[in-house]
Amino acid sequence: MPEPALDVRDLVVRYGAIEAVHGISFDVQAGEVVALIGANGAGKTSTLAALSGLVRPARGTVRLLGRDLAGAPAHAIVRAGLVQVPEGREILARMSVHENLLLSGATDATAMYERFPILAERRALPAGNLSGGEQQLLAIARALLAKPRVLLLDEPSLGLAPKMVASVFEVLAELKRSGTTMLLVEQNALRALRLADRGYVLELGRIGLTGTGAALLQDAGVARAYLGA
Amino acid sequence: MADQIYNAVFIGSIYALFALGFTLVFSVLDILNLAHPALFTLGAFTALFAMQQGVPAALAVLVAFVVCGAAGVILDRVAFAPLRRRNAPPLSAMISSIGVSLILIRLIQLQYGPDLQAYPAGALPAAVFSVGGLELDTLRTVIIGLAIGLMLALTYLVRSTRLGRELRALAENPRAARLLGIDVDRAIAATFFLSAGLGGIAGALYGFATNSPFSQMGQSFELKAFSVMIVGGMGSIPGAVLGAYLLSFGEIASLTFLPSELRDAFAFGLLFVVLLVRPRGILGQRDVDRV
Amino acid sequence: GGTATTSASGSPNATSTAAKPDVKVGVVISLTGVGNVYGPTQKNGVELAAQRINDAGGVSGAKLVLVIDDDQSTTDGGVTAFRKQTSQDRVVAILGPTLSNTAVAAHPVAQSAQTPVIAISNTGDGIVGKCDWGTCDYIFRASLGESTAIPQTVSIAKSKLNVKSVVLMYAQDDKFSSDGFAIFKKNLTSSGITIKKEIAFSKTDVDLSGPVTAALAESPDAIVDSSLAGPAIQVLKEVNKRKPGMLVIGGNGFNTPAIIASAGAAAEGAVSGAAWYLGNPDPVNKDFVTAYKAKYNADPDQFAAQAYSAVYILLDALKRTPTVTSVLHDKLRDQIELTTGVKTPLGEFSFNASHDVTQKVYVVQIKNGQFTLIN
Amino acid sequence: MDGLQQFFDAYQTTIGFIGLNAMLALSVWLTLYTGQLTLGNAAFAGIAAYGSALLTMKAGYPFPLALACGALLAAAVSLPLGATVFRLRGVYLAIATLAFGEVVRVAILAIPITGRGQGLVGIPPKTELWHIFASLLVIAYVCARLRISTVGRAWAAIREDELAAASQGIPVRRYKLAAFVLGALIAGWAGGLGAHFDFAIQPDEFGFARAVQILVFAVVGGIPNVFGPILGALLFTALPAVLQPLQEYRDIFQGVILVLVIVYLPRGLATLLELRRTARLRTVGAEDVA
Amino acid sequence: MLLETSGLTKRFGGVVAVNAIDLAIAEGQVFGLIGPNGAGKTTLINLISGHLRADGGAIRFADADVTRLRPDQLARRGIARTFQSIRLFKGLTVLENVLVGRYVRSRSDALASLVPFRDAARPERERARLLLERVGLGKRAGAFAGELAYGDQRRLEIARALAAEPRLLILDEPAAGMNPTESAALREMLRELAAEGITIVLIEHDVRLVMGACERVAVLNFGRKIAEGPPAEIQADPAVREAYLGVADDA
Ligand SMILES: Nc1ncnc2c1ncn2[C@@H]1O[C@H](COP(=O)(O)OP(=O)(O)OP(=O)(O)O)[C@@H](O)[C@H]1O
Ligand SMILES: Nc1ncnc2c1ncn2[C@@H]1O[C@H](COP(=O)(O)OP(=O)(O)OP(=O)(O)O)[C@@H](O)[C@H]1O
Ligand SMILES: [Mg+2]
Ligand SMILES: [Mg+2]
Repeated sequence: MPEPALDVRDLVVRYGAIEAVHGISFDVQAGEVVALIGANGAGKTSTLAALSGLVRPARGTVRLLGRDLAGAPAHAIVRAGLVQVPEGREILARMSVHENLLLSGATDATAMYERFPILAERRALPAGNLSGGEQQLLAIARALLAKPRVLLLDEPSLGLAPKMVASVFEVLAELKRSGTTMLLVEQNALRALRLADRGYVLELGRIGLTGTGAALLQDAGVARAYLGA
Repeated sequence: MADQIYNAVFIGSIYALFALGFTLVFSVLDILNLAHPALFTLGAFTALFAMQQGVPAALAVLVAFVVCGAAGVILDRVAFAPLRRRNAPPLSAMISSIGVSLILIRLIQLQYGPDLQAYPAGALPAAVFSVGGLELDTLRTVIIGLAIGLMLALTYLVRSTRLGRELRALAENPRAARLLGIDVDRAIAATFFLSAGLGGIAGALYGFATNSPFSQMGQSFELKAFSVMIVGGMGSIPGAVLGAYLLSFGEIASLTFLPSELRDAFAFGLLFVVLLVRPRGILGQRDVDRV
Repeated sequence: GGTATTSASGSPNATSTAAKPDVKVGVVISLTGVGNVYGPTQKNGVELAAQRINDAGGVSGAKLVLVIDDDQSTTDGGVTAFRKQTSQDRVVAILGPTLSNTAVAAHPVAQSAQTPVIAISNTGDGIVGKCDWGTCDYIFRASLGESTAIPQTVSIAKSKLNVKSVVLMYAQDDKFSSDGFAIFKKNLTSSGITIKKEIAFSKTDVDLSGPVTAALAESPDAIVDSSLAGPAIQVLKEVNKRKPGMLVIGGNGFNTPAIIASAGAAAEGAVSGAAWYLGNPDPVNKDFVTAYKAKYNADPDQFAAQAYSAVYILLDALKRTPTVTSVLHDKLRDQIELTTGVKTPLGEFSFNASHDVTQKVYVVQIKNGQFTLIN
Repeated sequence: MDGLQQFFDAYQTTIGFIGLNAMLALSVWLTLYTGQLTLGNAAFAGIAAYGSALLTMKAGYPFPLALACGALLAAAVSLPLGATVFRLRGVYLAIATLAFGEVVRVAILAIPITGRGQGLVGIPPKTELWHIFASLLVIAYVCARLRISTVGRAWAAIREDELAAASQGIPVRRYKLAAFVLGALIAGWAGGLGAHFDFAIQPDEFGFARAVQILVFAVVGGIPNVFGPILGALLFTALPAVLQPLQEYRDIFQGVILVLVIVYLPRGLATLLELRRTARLRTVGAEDVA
Repeated sequence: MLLETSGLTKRFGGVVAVNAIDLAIAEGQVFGLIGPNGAGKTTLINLISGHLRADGGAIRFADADVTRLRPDQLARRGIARTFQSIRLFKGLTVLENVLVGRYVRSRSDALASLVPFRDAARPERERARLLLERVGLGKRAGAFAGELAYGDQRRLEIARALAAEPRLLILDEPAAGMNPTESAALREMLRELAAEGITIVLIEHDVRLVMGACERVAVLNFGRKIAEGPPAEIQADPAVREAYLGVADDA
C-alpha cells in the first residue's frame, strides 16, 4: 500500500479545558476524495483547524506525504501543500478578486480565469461585492492557486442556493476527475458521500463509522442521523 | 508669503514622516502605538550618537533607520506579540506601548540626560541658497526631498508589492491571511521595522532641523499625528500625507489670518468637526459592517 | 518610606559633629517629569553646598543633612513631598520645589506646618509677598523673579541698544512663558517701546519658522521671546537664517549653556537678564564654579548656582538662630527675614520686606559663545 | 500607633489621590464596559474642578453645593457632546473625545477668570480624606450593582455587538449616552474634590496625558468588574511613591510592571482570580473593551 | 395582515438590491422567502427589521406605519430576528444571551438592583433556562456563546429571538450548517411555534425545509419578486426552477 497523501494519527484538539476532538485517526490516499460528516459540534471544523495550524493540536501526528506537520505554523503548512477552503469563505472583501487570487503567492491567475469564467468577468471588483456563490468559487480558486497536494474543504455549499450548490459540486467533481486529493467536510451529506470515495463519520469528537461513500449511504444509522430519512 | 509656504511644506513633511509609521502599524494591526514618539526620539539620539563617533550625517540617518527598525521589531516581540497570541483587544496593546515608551525615554535620559543636546559642530550643512528671492537652506530642502521620496516609496510598497498585498490582507482578516500561507509573523515584523525605521528617520531629520534633540521631543507629535491620521483617513497612507500637509498649511494660514492665541483651538475644533462630518477622513475607507 | 537621604558626609575626622543631632534640611525638586531639566543640577548645587558646609564644621558643629525628594514635576508630587518632610522628617526648612505650579500648591503645606521655605527656582509672580493662596509669611524666595530682571533688561535694551519697536513672542500654554510675556508687555509699554505684534505659540509646536517669519514681516528693531530654552533655540536659528544680526531679547529661559551649544552662531548677540552668569569674576562665584567643576566635571548653570546659594543663605540664618537642634520654626523664620549681604555666587544677597530677592541683575549678551555682562 | 499616624500624615496626599484616581478610573470604566473608548473624562474632571473651585473662591458657595454644581456642569456638557460623538466608534470616538479635551484645555487657557496659563491658585482646601473615600464607596457600589442589572446586561450586549443589541430592543444610543453622562458626572465629582484637595489647579492637569493615565488605571486594573479600576488606580498611584528609592530607574520599573501586567493579565489585574474564564474568553475572541 | 410592505426599494450605489417589493403576511403564517444568492432576501429583511433605511416604499406592521423606526423600536413592537452571519454576544454566556433577548419583556431593575442582596433577575433566568431546553442547549447554559459549534450558535440565535416573545420572527438561513436530520428537527420546531401563533418569515436555501414548513413562499431574483404562492405551485413554476432550483434538482 502506498504512503497516504494525508495521514492523521491520534489527533487531539483542546480549547482550554474542553476537548473537542478526542484522538482521531484517518487518512486520505493520493487522488482520493474523502468525506468527513457529522452533526453540529462534532468537531469537524476543529479537526481541519488543527490540520491547517490554526489551532495547535494537543497531541497527535499529521503527516503530509510522509512529512510531519503537527504544530508547524500555518504558513508553513500551506507551503507544504495542505490548503484549506475555510468555513465561511474568509475572502478579503476590500481587495479585488484579482488581488485575492494572487495572495496565495501565485503570479498568474489565468488558469483559474479559464476554469471559472465568471471570476474573470469580476476580476477588478472588490471581492465583497460578489454573491455568496461567487465568493465560494473565489475561495476554491484561491486555494487551488496555492498548488495544494491535499485540499481541505469546510462546508463549501454553506449558504448557497440550490443551483449554486449544484455548480459547486460540479466543480468538485471536475477537480476529482483531474486527480486532486480532497478532504471534504459537508452537511450536505448526501451529495458529499456520492462524490466521495470514502467517508468518515465524526460523532462527538470520535470517529464512529467509516467505509466507502456508497456503503455509508446505504447504512441505516447514517441515513437516520445525517440524511434526514 | 512664499517663505511661509516653504515653512508649511517643511513642517508638513516632518508631520507626514512621523504619521506614516504610526498609520502603517495602525492600518495593519489596529494598534495605536504610543511608543512611536519614543522611537522617533530614539532616531534623533541614534543619529547623535553615530555623529559623535564621526559618522557623517547622511550615514547617521541610515543608522537611525536600521537601529530604530530593529528596536521596533523588538518592541513588537516584547510588548505586542504576546498580546496577539492571547487575542487581547487592541487597547491592551496601546497600554503596553505606553509602558515601553516610559522605558525607552528613560533609557535615553540615562545616557544623555534630559537637557537639550546639540549635534557636533559643523556636521550639518548650514548653507543657505536663494531661489527667486526666497532664502532656502540646504538642510531643510534636503529633508523635504527625502521625506517626499520616502512617502512615494512607502506608497508604492504597500500598493503594488507582494509584501504590501500581504500586509493589506493581514489588516483585513488575519485568519484568512494565515490560511493563504502568509507568514504572519514575518509580515508583522516587516511592518514594525518599516514603521519604526521611518519614525527613526523622521526623528533624526527633525533633530537635525532644530539641532536641539531632547528626550521628550517626540511627545509634541503625538496629538498632531492623531489629527493628521483622522483628517486624512485612518489607516490610509496617502491620507496621512494629505492630512499632514493640510495641518501644516492650516497652522501657517491661521497664523496669518487669526489671532495667534486661537490657533490651537481652531486646529482641534477643526479636527472635531471633521470627525463629525466625515468620520472616516478625507481618504479613509468606510468600515464595512454588513448585517 | 522612599527618600534619598543624602548625608553629604564631610571628612571622616570632623569629630565635633558627632555630639550634636543632625540638622535636617528638606529639598523638593523635579528629578523626573518635565522639570527634570532643572532638578538634577539643583541637586548637584545643594549637595555641593552641604558637603562644603560639613567639611567646614557644619552648622555650629551639627551636621547638615539633606532630605531630597522628587516631586515628579507634579503638584500632587510636590504636596506629597512637603507633607512628608514636614510631618515625618520634621525638617527645619525646605528648599524648593522646582516648578512654580508645584510651588503654589506645596507652599501652603509648609505654611500651615510653620516650616520656612526658600524657593530656589520660581520666577513668576505670587510666589512670595502677596500670595494668591493666603498668608505666606513662612515663604521666601532666593531666585530672581522675572518681574525684577525684565525691567532691567528692557531699560538696557532701550538705552544701550536703542530699541524702539519689537515683536513679542511667547508660549501661551506655558506658565513661565506667559508670566514673562505679561511682565515684558508692561515694561515695554511703560518705557515707550512699540509692540508691533504679539505672537502666541504653543509649547508643543514642533517648528517655529512660521511664527518667526510672521514676526520678521513686521520689521521690528528686536524680537522679544519670552520662552524656555527649547523654543528659544528655534527662534534664534530662524531669525539668524532670515535676518542675521537681528537683535533677540529673552527672559530667564535664555540663560542656559544649551542655547549656545544648540543654536551656535545663531545665538550671538542674544540679550537676557539673569540672576547669575558663568563668567562672573567675583571670587565667591569663581570658587563655586571651580568646586562644582571639580566635583561634577561640568560647568554649573544658574539653577545649580541658586540652589547652592540658598543653602548658604539658610546656613547664615541657622547660625543666628539660638537653638539649632530643636529649631523653633518661627525663630528661624525671623532670622531668615533678617538676611542681609550674604556673599553668594549670585552676588551679595538680601531679602526685602516681601521676602523676595534683593541682588544685582546681570543683563548679559552672548558674545563669542560666552555670556558677557553689558550693564 | 504614632508611626502609623506619621505615615498617614506623610502620605495623606497619596492616599487621597488613590481614591480620586479610583473614581476617575470608574468613570471611564462605565464607557469601557459598554465597549466605548472615550478619553474625555480628564476634561470633565477639569470642567468640574474649575467650575467648583471658582464657585467656592469667587462666589462663596458652600463646598458641597459647589461640588454638586461642578459635577452637574460636567454632566451637562457631556450630554450634547455624547449625543454628537456617539455616531463614532472605536479609535474615532477616542480621538473625538480627545479633541474635545484639547478644546477644553485651550478654552481654559483663553478665559481670563481661570488664570489661563498660570492656573487657579488659592482654592480653599475643604476636601478631607473621608469625603473622598465615602464618595468612592458609594460610586463603586452603584457601579457594581448596575453591572448585574438589566442596564449592565444591556451595556455588555452593546459591547459585544451593537447591531445585535439593537435587535433585542435595546436603545443603543441612549444606553451609551447614559454610561457617558454618568461617567462625566463621576469624573466631575472627583474633579471637584481634587481641586479642593490641594490648593491649586492648572490646565495641563486635565490634558491628554491625564486622559491616558486614567485609561491605564482602568484597563490595567481590568474591565470585567468594578474592582479592576480601583485596583489599577491603587497600584499606579502608589507605585511612584513605592519606587521612589529607585530614583532614575523608577520609570523603567514602572514601564516594566505595566507591560508585564498587560501581557500576562491582558484583561487586567482583576482577572487574577479567574484565569480559566479569561482564557476561555480569549479563545472565543470576545470583545472585552473597545 | 400582520406585516405589509408596498413598493419597498433599496439601492446600493448602482445596484437595486430590493426593487419595489410588495408583501402581505397574515398573522400566524409561516412565510418562505427564497431566491438565488444576492437576490436581495437579506436586504429585504434588514429593511423590515430597521437595520437599513428604505429608499422608497412603506412598511406596515400590526396596522401601524413602521417604515422609519429603528431596530430597537421595532423589537419592542414585536419583531425579532436572527442573522445570516451569526451575531451572538460571543463573550457572554449562553444564558446571558437569552437574558439579553428578554430585554423588551423585562422591566428595568436599575433602581431595584441598588437594594443590597436582592437578585432581581431570578425569575427571568428560570424562563431563559426553559427556552434553552427547548432548543436543545440546556446543558450549555454556562458556556460562552463563542464556544458553541456553528449549528449550536444558530440554535442559540433562535432561542434569543424567541426570548422576546415576538409576534413576528424572522429567520435568515437558520438551517445553514445543519444536516438534513437536524434541519428536520428545526422544521418540527417551526411548526410548533406557528401553532403557538407566532408569525414566521423564513429565508432558506434548504428547499425541503422551506417547502415542508411554509404555507406561502415568495421568490426573489435581482431584487424583484418573481413569484409568490403555496409551495407546490412555486416548485412547479418554470421561472423559479430556471432561476433558483436548477433544472435537475434533487435535493
Ligand atoms: N474556540 C472554541 N472554544 C471552545 N470550544 C470550542 C471552540 N470552537 C469550537 N469549540 C467546541 O468544539 C466542539 C467542536 O466544534 P466544531 O466547530 O469543530 O464543530 P463542527 O463539527 O465543525 O460543527 P458545525 O457543523 O456546527 O460546524 C464544539 O463542542 C464546540 O463548542
Ligand atoms: N451594505 C451593502 N453595500 C453594498 N451592496 C450591498 C450591501 N448589502 C447587500 N448588497 C448587495 O445587494 C445585493 C443583495 O444582497 P443580499 O445580501 O440581500 O442577498 P441575499 O438574497 O440575502 O443573498 P444570499 O442568499 O447569498 O444571502 C447583493 O448584490 C449584494 O452584493
Ligand atoms: Mg464547522
Ligand atoms: Mg442573505
